[in-house]
Amino acid sequence: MAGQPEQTGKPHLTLVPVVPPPLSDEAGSIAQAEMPFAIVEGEPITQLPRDLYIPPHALEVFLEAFEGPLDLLLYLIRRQNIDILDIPIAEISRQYVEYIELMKEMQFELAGEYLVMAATLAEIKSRLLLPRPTDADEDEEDPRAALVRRLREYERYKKAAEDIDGLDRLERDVAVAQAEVTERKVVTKLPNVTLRALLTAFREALDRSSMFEHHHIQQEPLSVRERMSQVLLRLSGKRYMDFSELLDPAEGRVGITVTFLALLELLKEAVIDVVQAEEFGPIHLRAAQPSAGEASMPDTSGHDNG
Amino acid sequence: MDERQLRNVIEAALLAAGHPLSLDKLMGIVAAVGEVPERAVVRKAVEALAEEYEGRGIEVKEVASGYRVQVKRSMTDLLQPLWEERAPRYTRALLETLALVAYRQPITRAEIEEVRGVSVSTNIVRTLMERGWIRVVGYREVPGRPSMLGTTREFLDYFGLSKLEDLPPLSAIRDDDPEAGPQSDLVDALRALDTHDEDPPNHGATDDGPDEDDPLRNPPAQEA
Amino acid sequence: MDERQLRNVIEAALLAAGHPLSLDKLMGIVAAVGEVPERAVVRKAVEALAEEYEGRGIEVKEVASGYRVQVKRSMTDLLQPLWEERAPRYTRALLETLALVAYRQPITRAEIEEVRGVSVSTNIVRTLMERGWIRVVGYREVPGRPSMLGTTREFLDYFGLSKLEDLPPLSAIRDDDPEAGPQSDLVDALRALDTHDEDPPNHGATDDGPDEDDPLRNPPAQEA
Repeated sequence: MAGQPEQTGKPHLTLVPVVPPPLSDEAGSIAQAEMPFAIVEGEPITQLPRDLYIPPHALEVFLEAFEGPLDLLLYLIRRQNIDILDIPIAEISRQYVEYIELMKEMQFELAGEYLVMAATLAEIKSRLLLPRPTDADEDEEDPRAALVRRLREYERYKKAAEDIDGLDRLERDVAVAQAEVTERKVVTKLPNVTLRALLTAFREALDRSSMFEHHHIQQEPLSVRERMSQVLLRLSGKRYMDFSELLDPAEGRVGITVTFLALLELLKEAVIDVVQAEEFGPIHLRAAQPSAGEASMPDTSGHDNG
Repeated sequence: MDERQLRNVIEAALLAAGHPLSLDKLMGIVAAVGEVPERAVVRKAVEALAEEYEGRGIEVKEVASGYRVQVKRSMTDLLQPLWEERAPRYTRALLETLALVAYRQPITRAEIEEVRGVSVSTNIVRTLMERGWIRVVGYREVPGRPSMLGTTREFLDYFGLSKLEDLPPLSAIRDDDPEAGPQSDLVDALRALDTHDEDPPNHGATDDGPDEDDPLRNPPAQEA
Repeated sequence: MDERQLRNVIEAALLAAGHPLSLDKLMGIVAAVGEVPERAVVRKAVEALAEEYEGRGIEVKEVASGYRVQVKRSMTDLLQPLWEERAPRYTRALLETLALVAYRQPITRAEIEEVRGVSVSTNIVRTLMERGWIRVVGYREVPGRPSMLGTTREFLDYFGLSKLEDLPPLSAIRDDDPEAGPQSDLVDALRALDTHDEDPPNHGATDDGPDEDDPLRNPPAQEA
C-alpha cells in the first residue's frame, strides 16, 4: 500500500506509506503527526492507539483498504517491523481478532475469509500453548508454517502487482507517437471461401431440412435455374418483351429448351406474366406485376449476368 | 530550455496529440515548464523541425487549426498494406444462404428460411450483395412482393466456374444419395436431344464434351 | 533503396500505424517497393532510427508485437494538457490478480484465490479480459474443468514489455535457499521460536539487511 492511493470506492480515503510505530513505546503518545495512517473525509487519522481503537466511521474504510485477511495480517506484521519468520503469533492474533470483533460489533459485513483467518490464528495459538507430543505427526504441516508460507507467497505477488503498476505503461506514462496520414484508403480484405466450404454448408442446410424429402428441391437442373435468373433480369425494367426475343437461335436446341423450361418454371411460380393478344399473335412476357402497373426494379448493383 | 529541447517538446507534442496543435497550445505546453516563451521563438522551433524533416518520410504541415506532423503524400501508397484489414470469416449461415441462392435461384428470403429453418439476417444478404455474389433478379407476385435472389457472374468467377451447371450436383454433395439426382438425368436428356448441334470449337481431351455446348458460353456457329 | 530511404520508410510506417509493427510487417512494406530486403538490414535500419531519436522526446520501443515509436516517459507530464481524459487507474485487487496471471500462468481462478486469500470478483476478470490483457488459454482437467488464464501480447504491449521474461523479477522468498525445500527449514525455525513468542520482535540492527529488499519498501523503524 505504499505509493499511490488506491481506488477503494471511497475516494476520500488516502492510505499513506505505513511507518510502523515502535512497539516498545509504552507512553502511548506516538509522534507521527506527519504520517497519518489514513485520511478519512479529509481528516488524518494519525493515531493507532495501543488499544487499537479506530474511529467507528473509519473502520469500514480501514477494512476496505485491505485486500483480504492476508493483507491485513501482513499489515499488522509490517507495522511492527517484525520479520515475517518471527511472527509473535499470540500478539498478532490478539490484534487481528480485536479488529474482527470490532468490525462484527459494528455489524459490518465481514467477508468470511477474515473469520477463517481468525480461526486459523486461534488454532495456531492454542497449539503453541499445548505441549508438543514428541512423535508429532510428520505429515501434517505445522499450521504456523503454513500461514507463514501463505503470507510470504501473498507478499511476493503483492510486490509483483506494485512492480507491474510501476512499469511505464501506455496512457499513463508513454504515448504512442503518431503522424497524420492523409488520403488513407482502408481496404478490407474479404474472407476467402472455398467451393468445398460452400458445398459443405449447403449439405448441412439440406440435412437439417425436412423440406428436402417433402418437396422436390432441385427438380430443375441448374442450367434452368440459372436461366430463370437471367430471364427475370432481362424482363426487369421493361414493360413487355417478345417471346422470340428471349429465344436465341444461336444457342441451339439445348439453349432454347433450357430457356423454355425456365419460362415454364417462372410461369408456374407466377413470377412472370404471359400475354397473347390474339390467337397466333405474338407472345409477350413481362415480370409479374403488382395490381397497379410499373415493374419497379431497384438497382441490382450493376452486375450483369449475361 | 535551449532550442534543441524546445524542438523536442514540440515534436513530442505534435506526435502525441493526434490532432493539429495551434501555436498558442504549443506555447502553453512549453510554458508549463516554467518559461514563457516568445511566440516567435516557438514558431521558429516549429520551422526548424519542419526543416529537419526535409528528406524524410514525414513533414510538418500547417493546417487551419494549427500544425501537425503527417506522412508525406509520396509515402502513403507505399504504406497501404498498413490499412488492410482482414474482414472476419464468413459464418456458416452466410455460406448456407449463398449455397441455397446458387442452387435454387431465383429464390426468395422466405424460401431460404424455409429450408434453413431459421431466419436469414439482412446482414447476410447485404454482405453477399456487397461482395457482388448475389443480386435481386426479380420479384415474386405474392403479398409483400418479396425479391428473388440469384447469383452473379462474379460468383461464378470467384469459384472458378464457367456456368452454374459446373457446380457439383447434389448427388456429389449428399453421399447418402449415391444415385445421380434428377438434375443430371435432365441434363443427359437434354444432351440426348441435341447430339450434334455444333462442333465444339476447342474440345479438351479431359473435358466433358457436352459442357462445351453450353449456349451461354460458346456462341456457336450459326445454323441458318 | 539506400539506408537513409529505408529508415525514412520505416519511420513513416511506424508513425502512420499508431500500433506496433513487427519486423515481418516492416519487411513486407519495404518489399512492396520492389526489393526484398534482408531481415538484418531492416533490423539495422530500425536500430539506426532508434539511435537517431536519442536525445529527442520520442523513442523506438520494442514490445511484444513489434516496434513502435512512443513519446518518452520524461515528456508525458509536460504533455498532460494534450489529453482530455486521465489515464485509467487500476485497483490493487486488479493488479494483484493480473500479477498472478502474469507470473503464474496458466492459472485458474481458484488458484488465484488461494494465493490472495480472497475470492476474485467476476468484474476484475471481465475487466482484464475486456482490456485484452488476459484470456482463457485452456481448461484444467479436474472436476468442473475450470478455465486457465494467461496473459496476451496486448498486455505486454501495454506495459512496454517485449516478452514475459521482461517482467520485473518476482521477489525471492527472503532468507531462503531457493534450492532447499523451504518448508522444513521454516518449521524448524518456527519451533525454535515458539518458546519466546512474546518477546519483543524488534530486531533492530539485524533487520537492516533484509529490509533493503523488503517488498513493501517500508522504511526501517525509527529507533525512538
